[in-house]
Amino acid sequence: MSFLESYAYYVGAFGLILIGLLVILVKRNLIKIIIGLSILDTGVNLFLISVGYLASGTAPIFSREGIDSGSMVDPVPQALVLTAIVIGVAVLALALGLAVRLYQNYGTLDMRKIKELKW
Amino acid sequence: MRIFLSLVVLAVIAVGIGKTLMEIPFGEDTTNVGGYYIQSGRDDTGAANIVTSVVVGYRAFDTLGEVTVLFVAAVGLGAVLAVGSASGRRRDVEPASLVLYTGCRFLFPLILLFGAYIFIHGHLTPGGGFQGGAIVASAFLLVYLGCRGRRIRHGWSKATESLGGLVFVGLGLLGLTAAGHFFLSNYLPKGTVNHLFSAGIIPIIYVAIGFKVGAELAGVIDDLVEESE
Amino acid sequence: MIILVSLLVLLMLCAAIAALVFRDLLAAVIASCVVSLLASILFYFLHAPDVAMAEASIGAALVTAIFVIALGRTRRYEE
Amino acid sequence: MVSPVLLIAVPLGLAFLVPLISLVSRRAAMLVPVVACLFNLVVAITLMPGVLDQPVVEKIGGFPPPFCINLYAGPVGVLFAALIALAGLGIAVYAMAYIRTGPVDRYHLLYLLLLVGATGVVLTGDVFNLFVFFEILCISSYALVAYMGNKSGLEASVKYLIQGAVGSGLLLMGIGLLYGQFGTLNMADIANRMGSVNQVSVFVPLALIISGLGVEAAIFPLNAWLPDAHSSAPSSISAILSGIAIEVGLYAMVRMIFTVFGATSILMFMVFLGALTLLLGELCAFAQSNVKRMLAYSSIGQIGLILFALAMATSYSVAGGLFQLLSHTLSKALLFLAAGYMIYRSGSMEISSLHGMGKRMPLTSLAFTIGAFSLVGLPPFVGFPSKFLIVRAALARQQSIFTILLGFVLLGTLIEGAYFFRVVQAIYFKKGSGETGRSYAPAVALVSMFIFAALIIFVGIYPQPVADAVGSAATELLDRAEYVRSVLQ
Repeated sequence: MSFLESYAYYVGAFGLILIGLLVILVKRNLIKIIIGLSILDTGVNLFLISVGYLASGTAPIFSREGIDSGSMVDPVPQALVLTAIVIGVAVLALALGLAVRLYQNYGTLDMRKIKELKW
Repeated sequence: MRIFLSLVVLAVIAVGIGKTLMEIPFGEDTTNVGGYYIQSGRDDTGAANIVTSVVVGYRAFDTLGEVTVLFVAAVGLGAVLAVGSASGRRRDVEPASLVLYTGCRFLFPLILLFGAYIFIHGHLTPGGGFQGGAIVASAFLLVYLGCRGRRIRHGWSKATESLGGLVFVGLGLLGLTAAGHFFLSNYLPKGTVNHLFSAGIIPIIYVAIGFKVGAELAGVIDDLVEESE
Repeated sequence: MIILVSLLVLLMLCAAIAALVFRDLLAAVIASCVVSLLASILFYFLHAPDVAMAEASIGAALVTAIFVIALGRTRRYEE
Repeated sequence: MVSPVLLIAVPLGLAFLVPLISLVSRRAAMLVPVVACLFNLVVAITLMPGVLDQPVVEKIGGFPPPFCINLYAGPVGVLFAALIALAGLGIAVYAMAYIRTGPVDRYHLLYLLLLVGATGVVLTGDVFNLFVFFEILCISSYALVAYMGNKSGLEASVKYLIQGAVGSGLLLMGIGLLYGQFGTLNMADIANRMGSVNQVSVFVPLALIISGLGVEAAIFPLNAWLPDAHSSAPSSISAILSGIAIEVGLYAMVRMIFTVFGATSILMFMVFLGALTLLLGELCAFAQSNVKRMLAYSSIGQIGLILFALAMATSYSVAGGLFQLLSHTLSKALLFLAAGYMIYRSGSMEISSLHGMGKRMPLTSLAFTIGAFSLVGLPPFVGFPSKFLIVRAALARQQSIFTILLGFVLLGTLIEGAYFFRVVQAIYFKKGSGETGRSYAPAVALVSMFIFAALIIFVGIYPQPVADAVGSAATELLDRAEYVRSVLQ
């Protein structure tokens, strides 16, 4: 039973990763691409947390006495994801700032029309 | 054609990762490092929240880098939006309705208090500097909704950012001279687990991070709003 | 438990697909906010309360706010 | 005893100080990167003799590896740190005169953080920590590419950001898969356990990590962003991106392949990829009429050459590759810096607008010529001994496949010579159309160009000390067992 449950998490994580990549590859609108990046980030984070999951575990916090340390889930992926979320929001903020400036300069966010540079 | 190609690429990635995942045992306790952290995290760092002891204790260097990433993004956003932009003047906006205004004034201090609670208790309960900082920043978001003329004083937010970062690096460098001679080692007394004043330098660092992240995210919102109105 | 988790995952993927297909960018942004919120609930079920809090406060709230502010300065509809 | 962590912590502390300094005086902020680079250079040179004998493993937080993040200051790390500080110093001095418009304090702050990120990547001994420092490097370069706020800079920056962000997503996924299999993030610990798992199952994380890092290292076919970004950025930023950023990406990739994965099976593939990247980069550079785009494509070609040398994985070839990397950093930085003021003077990036520049800006033209000759590999400049080492290493393998590939590499060098001589000819032997009055770049910028030119000639004439250093660096990169032992002992 717990096997199926963990399977659901993986399906969710990879669904998000694939949908995010699809948005980035297919869409031409810059804001849409940035939304794709945010979905991709969420998927990667969900995947990382799923790696450390222990089906019958508890959260890694000694909030009261007598919690069995053997049943705690792995804290390392959680620390990594905390870092990854903050890095994700940093990239998104910068990307949106660039998008705003790009719109001021070109009057469009369609990447097909933004072609100042040749090869 | 483009969509077809993208789908092919995605299929390759999906199959590859799927095959590797079969190798990773799921839901079993196979971790090496994580197990050690759970066993001795409380004694090594004095924090009840093991995630905090990993984030600010064992892997504090990562966190220093993470704080820097946010700093880079805030500074970079400011640089991108500042250079050669059409006048940074704000258009006159319609003032918010009385209900919104009163509600924001009422909620603003409460949200600040909640954010501060979250980052002060980072070593005891879930949460910490980043979550608390984000909550503090959301209080400033509320200010933009409710009191549209108000601005953050840029000097203050910049100074907060700087001081937060300097406290972090300074505490780490003190570790090189204090007992142990290691960067970011926890040289302050660790106290009793589950007490507010415990875990040595961890709460100090988390409070510094909380202020820094709050000021930075509020600054990011401020930069974008200034441009966009 | 398994039914609840599957339901949440299904909802999350639907929201992600919605973010893919909506032509209205504001709607797409809200859909991606829903993805983040549901992911945050999943993090809670995965025994990661710290991450759940971070995802809810940063991923769902602040990112959406930044997106909406940026949309205010650019165009709302995908051409 | 000097600790290697100072190389990261002190510049970072100075960077956090910059907003406070700029509250007092905006111009004072531009001295901060210079001070930080001088400090780093001194620390790196002090560390150098020690680490040649015995690498320093700095445990951050004082926990034993693999439970802490450790810095690994071996010959490679310290050599790279010194190179970053040196190139960073020269370009920071140049930027004091070159960057005049916009929020100057933020420019210098971002520039310093870029150098901190690069130093962190080369020193760290932890996979996830590498990812974090890599992000510092990438995000500051996205912002700096768009610094001028013009159309082309913004467009290039957005393209770079999207590709870079997808790349770091893939990298993070690869790191997650590694953690899932080994339960640890320490490079030495992973390398130690690498033998205990099925080799097929580490292939996917390897592929993900290589493609993630390959975006920043500009390996074909992941380098679509590079010509745009390097040609649209301000010249001082092009210099640091070409001279430091892609090299650091390449270092991270090679460290992953050699030390962490010990993946000897894909080395042949990387050799081919390197030769292909080299040929394509040089051919595209040949077709350009825009000086900065030509230099950008030439960087792709050089990265291909370095990858070709490193992936042959003999101690000679790796030493040659590292030497070539060093010579590329110095030469390409000098080229971009000189090109910056020539473009400033002529107002256009077209090669045709540089006609007669030898009379109009004699010193800057001379600097450009020295850089170009060094990059092509003419004696007595630094490019000659490095290319010579690579050729000798490829012949020493005594396999026909390497000899054939070497033929392609030499063909690439010929093409490179052709387009650089075309520019030099345009500078000196073509009549300029417009004004002919003499002018000089500002003294500060000339000093920085002079430093690079002097280094190029000096190392070209006395290559021995550098050759010794890269020799022991090559030994460190190839000796996995020693790396594992010195971290985990």
